[in-house]
Amino acid sequence: MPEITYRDAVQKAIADEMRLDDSIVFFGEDVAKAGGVFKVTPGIYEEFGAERVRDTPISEQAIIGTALGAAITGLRPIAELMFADFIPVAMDQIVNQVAKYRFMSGGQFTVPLTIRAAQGGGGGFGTQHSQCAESWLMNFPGLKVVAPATPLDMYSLLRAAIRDDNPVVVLEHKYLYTLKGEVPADASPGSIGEAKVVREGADLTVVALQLMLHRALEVADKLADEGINLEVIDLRAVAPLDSETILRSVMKTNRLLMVEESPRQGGWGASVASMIADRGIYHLDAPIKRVNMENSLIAYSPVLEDEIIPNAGKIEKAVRDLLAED
Amino acid sequence: MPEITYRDAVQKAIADEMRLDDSIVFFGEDVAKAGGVFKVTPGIYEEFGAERVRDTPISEQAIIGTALGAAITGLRPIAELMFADFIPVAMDQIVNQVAKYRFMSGGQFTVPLTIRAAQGGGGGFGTQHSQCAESWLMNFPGLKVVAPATPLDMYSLLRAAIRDDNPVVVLEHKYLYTLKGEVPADASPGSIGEAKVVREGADLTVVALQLMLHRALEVADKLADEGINLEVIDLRAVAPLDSETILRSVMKTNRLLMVEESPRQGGWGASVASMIADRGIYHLDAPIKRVNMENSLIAYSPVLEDEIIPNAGKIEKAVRDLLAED
Amino acid sequence: MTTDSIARLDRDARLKALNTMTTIRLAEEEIQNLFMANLVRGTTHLAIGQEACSAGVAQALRPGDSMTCTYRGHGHALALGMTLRAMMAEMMGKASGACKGRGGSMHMTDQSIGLLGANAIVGAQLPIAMGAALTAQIKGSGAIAVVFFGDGATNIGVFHESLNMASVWKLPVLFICENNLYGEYSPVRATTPIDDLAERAAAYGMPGVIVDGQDIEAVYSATLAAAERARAGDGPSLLELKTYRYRGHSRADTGPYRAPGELDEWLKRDPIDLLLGRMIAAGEIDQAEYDEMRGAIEKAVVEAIEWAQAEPFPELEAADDYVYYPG
Amino acid sequence: MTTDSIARLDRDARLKALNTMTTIRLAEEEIQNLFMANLVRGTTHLAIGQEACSAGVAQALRPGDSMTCTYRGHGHALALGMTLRAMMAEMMGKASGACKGRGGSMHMTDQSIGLLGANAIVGAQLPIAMGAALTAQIKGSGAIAVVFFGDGATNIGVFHESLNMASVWKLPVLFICENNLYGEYSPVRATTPIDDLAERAAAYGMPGVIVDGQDIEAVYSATLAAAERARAGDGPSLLELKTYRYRGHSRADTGPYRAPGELDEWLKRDPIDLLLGRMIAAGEIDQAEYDEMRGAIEKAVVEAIEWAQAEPFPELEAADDYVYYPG
Ligand SMILES: Cc1ncc(C[n+]2csc(CCOP(=O)(O)OP(=O)(O)O)c2C)c(N)n1
Ligand SMILES: Cc1ncc(C[n+]2csc(CCOP(=O)(O)OP(=O)(O)O)c2C)c(N)n1
Ligand SMILES: [Mg+2]
Ligand SMILES: [Mg+2]
Repeated sequence: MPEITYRDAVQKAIADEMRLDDSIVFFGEDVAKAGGVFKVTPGIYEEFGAERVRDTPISEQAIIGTALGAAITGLRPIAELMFADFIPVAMDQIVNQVAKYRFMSGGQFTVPLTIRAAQGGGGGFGTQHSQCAESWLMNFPGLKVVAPATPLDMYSLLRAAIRDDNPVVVLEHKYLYTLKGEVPADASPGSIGEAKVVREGADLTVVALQLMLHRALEVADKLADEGINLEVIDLRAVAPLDSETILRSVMKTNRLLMVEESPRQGGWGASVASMIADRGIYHLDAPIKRVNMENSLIAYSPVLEDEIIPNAGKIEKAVRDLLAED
Repeated sequence: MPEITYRDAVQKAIADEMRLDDSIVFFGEDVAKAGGVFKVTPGIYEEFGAERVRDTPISEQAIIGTALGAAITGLRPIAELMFADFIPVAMDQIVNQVAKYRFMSGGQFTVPLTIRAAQGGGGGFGTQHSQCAESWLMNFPGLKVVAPATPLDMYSLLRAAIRDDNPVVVLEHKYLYTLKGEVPADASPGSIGEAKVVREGADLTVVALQLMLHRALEVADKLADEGINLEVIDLRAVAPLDSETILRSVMKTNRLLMVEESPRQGGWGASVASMIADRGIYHLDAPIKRVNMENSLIAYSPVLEDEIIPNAGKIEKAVRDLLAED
Repeated sequence: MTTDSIARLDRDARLKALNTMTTIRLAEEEIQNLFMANLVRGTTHLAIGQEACSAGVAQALRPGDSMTCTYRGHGHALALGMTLRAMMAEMMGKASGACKGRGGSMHMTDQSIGLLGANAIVGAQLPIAMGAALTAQIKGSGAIAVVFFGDGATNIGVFHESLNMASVWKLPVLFICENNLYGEYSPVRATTPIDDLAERAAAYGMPGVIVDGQDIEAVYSATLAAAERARAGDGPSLLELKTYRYRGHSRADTGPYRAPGELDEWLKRDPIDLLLGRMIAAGEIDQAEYDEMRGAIEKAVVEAIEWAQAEPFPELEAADDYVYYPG
Repeated sequence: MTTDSIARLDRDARLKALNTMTTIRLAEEEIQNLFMANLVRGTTHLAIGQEACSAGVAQALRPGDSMTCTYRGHGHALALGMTLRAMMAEMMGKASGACKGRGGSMHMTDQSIGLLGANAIVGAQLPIAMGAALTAQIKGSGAIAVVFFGDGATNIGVFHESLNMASVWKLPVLFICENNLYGEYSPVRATTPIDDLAERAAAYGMPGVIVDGQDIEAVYSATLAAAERARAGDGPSLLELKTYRYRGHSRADTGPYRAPGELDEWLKRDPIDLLLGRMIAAGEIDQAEYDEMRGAIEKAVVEAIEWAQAEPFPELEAADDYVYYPG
């Protein structure tokens, strides 16, 4: 089975879908001729041409609005916003227009629109180029929000997003672009809104996504040597939120920890915690804990950045604390 | 003691502070000559003049950015964004600039900036003029977010916001503007980030704010006749979030219900639930419940709007369900 | 644009124009009554006085073209062909409304006639129209998109991004500014440092055309010319229609900010009177015939309102329908 | 602006200009080395080739004036007077950096010299400078604010809102566009449908001035004239400085999108060479004297880097300092 990078999985998903469906168009800043600032989309412009693949001016609102208008009139656009930090620049278009368009029209339109952006800290990009967006974007019904952690999920969920008749924001974690993994040649589009148990275990459920998922798995590996068995769930999407998979796991492990690359206030882990505190409370043997950025912002300085974004050490400590509860 | 409306409380807070501090300036669309589209700020322009009180073009980004630049150079601006639904139009300025400015500069600047906006549904304004903003705004450390429910709180918290050396978003609920209440002539600025137990009771804690607070109180009144005693907490601010007051109450009542004029996913109630599921779980005798808009959007049709926004009937049912748990 | 270059309409087309403008006028007067009587919750924004703008542009369009507009959109919807019933039912939040009651006065939308939506966020509808134009361009359909917005909207960021990107991509879209001299309660000169908003077109390398927005034939001609240009692949234009709204900004506004005498001046150039006078002078219609037309329209408006009043509200169980496409 | 209207600087001022430009050039070369050697994490954006812009504008300012700029802001910071040590320590995320390590290469900020911040969101710094201008206007301080941005930034919404509102309010602010022909990898002509960005000033009723951005005396003169206008209460101006960046957009970009020969053409009009040549011709300096100046600067740069390398990182316990003002 071929191993490809998470970066190439994005490229392949777009190219594969564009080959199958002429109505797909792709645009954003420097995505065409230059192949993207993260070099994620090389070859797309060359293969599909200047009509369907376009560079835009630096105009995030026009990019999203135009994509929306195209989506409701017969095209299936993929719009790139480069860094997820630029989502706020187009926020009205995303949350007041894209998310609400089908609803406001009483179902006259579908909005088959994919919005891509790269997110995440850890690279010394500073406060305005490092944040994750899923926690705030989940506040807007009408949007689906996907955050894949592996090349295979990136490939299959991006394909699913492109095919979805709802607007889907696909968040790519910058520091996973070089991650390699198997993507079978016949991998089919995934199902948006399904979390996945990526490691089974009986002692405690850890829910995470993207970079934090990999850090959680690292901790799970380490603790397994001591006979501590973590069940690790890759949330994969925050909207829709897959309550059932998490609930089922908590019913088994009776302990829940979230690991988030987000501030504590409003983070997606709060919504998961709230759901379990409602539907799963009688299954809990311990408090629901969350490891996150507290209410800090991401600093430029490498030592501060590494301190602010949850690392394996902090995750391990939280796990041990939680297992010590009774 | 004089009774004034919630609307007049806003006006009075601004005027009283502007009289005390020459560095306060106030601007926004139609706030000066016309006294605001909600007629909240009449007389301010007349009293303080065209230098300090200004109408702006329809340019939300420029409004907030200019206010930020003024705040870091010695003024103390109050910027109005009219409907909270327009906050996303200026979202980059609010979340990437205003919220981060002090941090990015390593503390060189303080940002004594107040952003006002009117929010809330129930008036037939449709999907793009009815939403509440506190749940998404709490995702951005650096901001304080206040949502007062009474004339007195509006007065004292708005004064506190204006005096605060941090950026504070003050959300005014449109359907409380005509609410009357006592505001003593010597009412002093409030303390941002303190929730308030507005009704004591032993059976169940209800946390709410703004319009939902009043609906919760209505239910509390009704149930009191049956000997059911709700403890009702007015959250008042979502950032900072006052964990201690809620925790103390839950330790007494052992039951927690949130009433939110927000979608379920990401709503502020999730952050409160998460906090209690962490720090207060051993005090709970029942699941943590939330009454909210589920994951719906606000429709124009009056019957749908009234169905989507939590009403007394739904709150009462949730209370009874929760009290039936054991 | 000089008067000479205005293409005069033939009698049938003029009758159609007159009918459309009168329909808009009478429908909006009734709508205002509904709101003032609190028979409808919420707010409404009337374009009474501006009828030549929506009617003139719509008359220059072809089937397959599309349109976005603002919360002040009843006229645009009716001009494009929305039925009075679909509109009135929507206004009342009924299940049989154009948007099944989800939209309301500010969000008139009708896919079947190419009305892609009225928007309540100033400026947000501009790039949405561009998307329709992009679809037309890519599919080579020959269709165009038009987008209406006000003078106040020319100061918001998305206006700028839209005109620039539309020009770079040579999209077949017409940017139609109805300069009615006020954005809410602010006169355009207090918020905008130039006299003619059409001047802004130069910043985007596109034609900017000043048009008499009270003369439906002027609006029609200018639109037709710009549409031809767009259909030929030569890109977008900005049209500034000089016009005036007789009523307040929204439901409750009485217009205290108006310059004294200003309204009266504009009333002298009422778009309906202007066309009617021209037609009477040309012997194309007489007053009695017009009164008859008007009477029939008034009847249709009242009938639509009564019908809508009797229609059912949406089912409560359907409250979250259309948030997501279920497929 | 014609060559005649360029105010020539006297020898001292020219020496200062030469020193500033050389400092920027050498500091940025060392910064690039640090990043390429992975001694510093993250990315950096160099303005090598554009030194006359930042240095020329800064030299025309007065104490009390303020400035905002972009992620490509080392030159602006140094020109305004940030010390090499404060900058290098910030670049390395050290506690003694200008922003105590919170900002980094893209966020050079120094309140003490009026540098209100470099911004990593395209266009966001425009209204922030306007706020400083508003403060000056209200306090009657006579100060102005300047804001730098690139050609690409003239297509983003906030650019438009800013120029319009600044003009309406007659704010003492100078909008300074460094047109270096590219926004990232996109040539300006691919994203902007007009030739001279200064033309956009007309849409806001303000002067738009085209300036030779390689000639520091031209930049200085144009800035001074616009500043005088602003200080007199006559409002903002837009200056378009025609310039070029020799290096890639950011750390890793090698510039494959450049037109062939383009870089060579621009190298012939290097801003440092241009001024140096003029001074040598005027007998104001000789090559040996300049080499000495350059040597001293190089030494200071290296010293600052070494000093910064030895400085401590911020304390971990202070990770959330400065999120809120604690008072
Ligand atoms: C982004 C945004 N800001 C503010 C408003 C409030 N608002 C509604 S209409 C309006 C005035 C618009 O004026 P103009 O563009 O001239 O259109 P007109 O109403 O005159 O047709 C304003 C400020 C809004 N709806 N959206
Ligand atoms: C809102 C926003 N969109 C996109 C980017 C990514 N980006 C960073 S620099 C840049 C190009 C800016 O070009 P220009 O304004 O010409 O400035 P230059 O880099 O040439 O100095 C882009 C697109 C950003 N930082 N912010
Ligand atoms: Mg107007
Ligand atoms: Mg550039």
